[in-house]
Amino acid sequence: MNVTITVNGEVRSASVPPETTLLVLLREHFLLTGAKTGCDVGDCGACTVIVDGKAVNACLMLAGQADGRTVTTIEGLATREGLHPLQKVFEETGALQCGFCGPGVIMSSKALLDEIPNPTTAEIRNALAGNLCRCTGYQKMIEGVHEAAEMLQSTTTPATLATKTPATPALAALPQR
Amino acid sequence: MKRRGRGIASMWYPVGFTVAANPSGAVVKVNEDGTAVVLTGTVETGQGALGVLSQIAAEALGIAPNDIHIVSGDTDTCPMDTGAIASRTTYITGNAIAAAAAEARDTLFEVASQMLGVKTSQLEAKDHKIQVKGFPARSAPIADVALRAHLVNGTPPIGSASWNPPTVPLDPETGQGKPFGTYVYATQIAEIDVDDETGEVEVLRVTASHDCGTAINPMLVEGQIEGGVFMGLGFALQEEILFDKQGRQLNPNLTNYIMPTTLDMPVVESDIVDSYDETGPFGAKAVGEPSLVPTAAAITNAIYDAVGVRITALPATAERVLAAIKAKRAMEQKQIPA
Amino acid sequence: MKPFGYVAAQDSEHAVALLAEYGKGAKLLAGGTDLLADLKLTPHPPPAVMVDISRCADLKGIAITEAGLRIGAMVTHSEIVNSPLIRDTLPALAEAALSIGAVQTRNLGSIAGNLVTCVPSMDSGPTLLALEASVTILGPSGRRTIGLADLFVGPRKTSLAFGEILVEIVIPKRNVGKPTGFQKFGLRKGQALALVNAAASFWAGEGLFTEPTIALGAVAPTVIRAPKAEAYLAGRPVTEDAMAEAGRIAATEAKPITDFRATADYRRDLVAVLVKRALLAAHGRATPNRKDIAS
Amino acid sequence: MADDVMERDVSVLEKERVAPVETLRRSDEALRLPAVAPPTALPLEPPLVPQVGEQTRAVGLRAQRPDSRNHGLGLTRYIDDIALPGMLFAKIKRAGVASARIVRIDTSKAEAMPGVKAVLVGSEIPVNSFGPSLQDQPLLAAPIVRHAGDGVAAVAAVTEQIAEAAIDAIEVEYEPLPGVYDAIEALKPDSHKVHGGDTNVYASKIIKRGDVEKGFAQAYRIYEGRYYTPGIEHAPMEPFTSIADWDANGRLTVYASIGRITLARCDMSRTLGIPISRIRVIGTVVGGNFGGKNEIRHEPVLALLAKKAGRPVKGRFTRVEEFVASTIRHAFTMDYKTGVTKDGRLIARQVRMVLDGGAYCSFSETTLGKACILSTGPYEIPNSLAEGYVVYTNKTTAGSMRGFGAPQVCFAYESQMDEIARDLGIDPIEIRVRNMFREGSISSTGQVLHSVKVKESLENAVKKFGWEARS
Repeated sequence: MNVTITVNGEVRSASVPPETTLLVLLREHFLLTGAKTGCDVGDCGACTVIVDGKAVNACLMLAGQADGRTVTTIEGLATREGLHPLQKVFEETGALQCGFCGPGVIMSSKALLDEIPNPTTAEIRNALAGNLCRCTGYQKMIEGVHEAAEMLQSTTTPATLATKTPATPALAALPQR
Repeated sequence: MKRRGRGIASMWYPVGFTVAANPSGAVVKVNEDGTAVVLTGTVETGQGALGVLSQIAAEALGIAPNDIHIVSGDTDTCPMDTGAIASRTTYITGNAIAAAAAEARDTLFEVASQMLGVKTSQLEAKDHKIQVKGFPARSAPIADVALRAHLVNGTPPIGSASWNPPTVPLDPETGQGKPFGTYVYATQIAEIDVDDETGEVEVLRVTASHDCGTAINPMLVEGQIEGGVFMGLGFALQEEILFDKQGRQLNPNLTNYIMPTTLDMPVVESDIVDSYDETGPFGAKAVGEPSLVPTAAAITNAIYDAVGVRITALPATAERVLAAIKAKRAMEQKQIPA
Repeated sequence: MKPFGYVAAQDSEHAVALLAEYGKGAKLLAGGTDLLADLKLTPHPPPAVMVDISRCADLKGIAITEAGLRIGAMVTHSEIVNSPLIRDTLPALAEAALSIGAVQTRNLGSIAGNLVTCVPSMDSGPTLLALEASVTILGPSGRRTIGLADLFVGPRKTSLAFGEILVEIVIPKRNVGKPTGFQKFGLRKGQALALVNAAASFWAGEGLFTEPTIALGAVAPTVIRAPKAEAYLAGRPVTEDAMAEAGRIAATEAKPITDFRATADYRRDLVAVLVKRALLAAHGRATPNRKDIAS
Repeated sequence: MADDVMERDVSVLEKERVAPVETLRRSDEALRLPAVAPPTALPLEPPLVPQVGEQTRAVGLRAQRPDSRNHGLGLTRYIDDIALPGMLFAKIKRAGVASARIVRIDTSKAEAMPGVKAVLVGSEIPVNSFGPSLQDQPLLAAPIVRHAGDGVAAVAAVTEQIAEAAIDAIEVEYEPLPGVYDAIEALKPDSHKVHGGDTNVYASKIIKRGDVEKGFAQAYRIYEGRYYTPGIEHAPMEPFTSIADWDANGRLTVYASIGRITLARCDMSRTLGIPISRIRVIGTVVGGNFGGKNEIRHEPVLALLAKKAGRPVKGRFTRVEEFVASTIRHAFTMDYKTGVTKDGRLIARQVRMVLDGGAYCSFSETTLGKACILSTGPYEIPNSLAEGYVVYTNKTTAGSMRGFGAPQVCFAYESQMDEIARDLGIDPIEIRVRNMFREGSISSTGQVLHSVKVKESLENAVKKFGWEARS
């Protein structure tokens, strides 16, 4: 079947078998190998990409389900002007070790910061609970998301802040399980 | 109701293989511009070894870590290395690289001694210069020295070395001997809450103080400690491969093999002990494996502190902790005279 | 994955038509979080064709209707978590949704997908059951509405006939705003499967348990109610002791199994604790005027 | 299964927008070219390149890792991100039974499948055994299966999907054998012997210092306890993956996410029966190791498949294989007996430990040795005796894992230390300080210790934590 997606700002098409997942489409057909195959069943989060603004497991979405949608992968985060603050902070603080989970962690963090520009630690932990990491103990990642949030806010003028989607009520407002 | 507890555990851990030879070789080539290439047979497995090894080479050559490029993990191009195992990279590969860098530096000293008119023994490599000890103003940029070595003197500064920690085999009857070059030490303290109705243990924070000799890169040492506590926490409370009666794994997937998520990890307070081991490169030892060793005992000791039950079989799942609490209550009720 | 075909349905009617067209070889694909993972792991042959209903606009939406609070079948767990309407009227539903998987799976997985897996440990089930939700089913012969309890037949088995799809979940108007608590216990805090989950709901007019309902997950072949515990509470003064006793009674109503995750005994212990805590959580939300607002 | 896939009636599928089963016919073996180039202009400014300037020290800097920028950009090339032209995909069929004899393997259906380029069974491997100390592990079981994760046959095909279908099409007939699934059971004389012979014990260790019996006789109190720790999976986020590629001169290049390339090369040379110098191993960036990627797993199998097919072959473990067909941490059963004086000094300790080694040796000997040596804890104990045994069982092979037995014995010795402190009414900090190694202390093996910092670590931790003594 033919699938057309907007990936990292470019419209791309591919003819793939229907059972092709978004992950395989990205990695094998578009050669965007940033998203990783860690478990292939939605447990590890190494394949996390952003589809229409939402972080999803690319291994659990069929390419056909992504047809017509907008996908952002780790390769689409940095611009010609430079690194995304998450990438900047993560590299400076050693937030990634082996780095295999990194693209997924960064994309989950990006989706969080798009939705909640100034998240609490609880919100960050909640947003990254679907990204397993065996190296770091998550600590420098969590600190890094805070730091990146500050960087993003300091570079955002109040006017552009106001045009952003209103922040959803903080998840932390719900009682802890 | 939640009950708070604290527990402590200390440990020791050796660096490198048990007696068996586990050498590392290294080649350091100083480029014409005073930067350097290091060849090592070890492989980056995520711990940041190549960064640490760059810093060791840079220190020995008096240049910056970013001036070093490492070529690694190729049996055709790299000298033999036993590999990323047994927390040996910083200590053993590091020693080999420091020695290889010193050899390359000696060539630079010979060239510089002609340029500066002093004996090689009076020279040191520092701040991207070869300079006279005690008279840093009398110096030559390392780039000039290197270029001269390559193109004028015809002595490209290349050093190679290998290192294997000295050991004494263990007596087969008694096990007496010197199995390792050196050891590292650590203490961790855990603070936890135990829910005495469900048995659930929540780790609130872990303080981890580790001796790793000189911390070549404290940021990476912290990373190892934080990751070690994570793995230790999984070992203490969650992780277990389960088998059925026919020897087949029951939970061979990340859905049912439970390891900590961000929501399960406490804050880790890292501390690096002031330490210097003269047998290691610039006083460094190791931190990779040891960081997970004491965590489980610190946590189970904290469980005892909180609810008075001793968990002797890991993992201390909520079910096991609750069972122990109930057994203790039953015992106490028996002991109360009617 | 093994080869299969794929076709996207435009709306629920189209989906029913496609199911009829492709017959037994067809399978509905909702969020895919369970189905695709299963397909990758199972040795069984895949369906011949996947009928993707995740894009059907008429299966979306959360709104108050004549009948009550309507949640479209394809509403994702994240949409429930973030719905101001649900957070305001039935925060326990949002808590239950938040306890499912992780952000990535909550963004994909749908409420109906969770219900029709019919696994006993589903986290959407207990709260909806405690709130006496009904489900609307669309099939070749039209629409029908059944109580949620009647959807659940057994582990991984629903009462949906072939060719039918679940289109919406409705919480009756009388229960919109009813104080409800949800509790879940898993082997870890993130990405946890429930060892036990429980929901409890009651009005606390005049300090008495009024219309109490209790539902339990992962302790029987399907999500179940705990009628004896409910009967014990009905009309009794709202006290913590009563909640604890209801928990103990509910534990006797549970029929848990022992598996590698936990023993039946431990699950029973958890039922007692979680029911009590769910009742406490509901009580925390009970305000005397709430019922008037809802009706 | 494969028949099912191949012969499925496709008429039902040939409807609008349904493009089914084409994969099996598709066989697009050509290398795909990139469709989307990353929009990042490289290198980024400011560059992460040599900067000449003042630099007083390199050691001690919180320096940025050289790989961190590529990590953050998703540009680090892990092995699964590498594809060679014409590369095939391999799958290994796992036994699924823990103890059996293979009576018959029929690979004919798999070989006949379109897209399948090579099939391999154990009998075709020149030297079908490997291991870092004992070479007791087959690459593909033949004819005895010793644990459920043992491979029994392998396939290389043009797609992963076809390879999967092909291993399903391989028929294996097993004769069930008795099995042993518990380390303590495995010690019994009448237990099933996993590797034949008269015992399942394949390594033992004694570390002995002083005279424990004398020590116990002098003790004020003696504490005894049994401690157990389970098997643990390394669970690196990157599954074990390798690529084998021959050149026309018969030189083999293996790309592998492996931490010990030199050992890997020796093992490959031995199993393939070719000189070490004809093999090049390129260790790719390892996506998490923790001891689980210290030795070969399937590389010679990939090499032989590649040789048969005349094309490079990649093999990537599924997450399930990562659990059942890699190694795990040894489960330990430890009996600790410790004699103490009235003021809490440890004067004698006897430790007996049994390690569940699983089906093959791997790094068991090293693990056992370290565990025995370290079993005293960081404490000076004049009389100590540690004896350890590692036994075969029909379970997943236990090998090296971060800590090599140290986490297991630390759990035991520090749990018991806590018990002793509480029983004697001594503060847990104080009892440790009284017994701890100091500069020049003698270890359990008689080694004189230098740069001993355990007391400092304890003091620092206590201070940082804010531990206050309770009365």
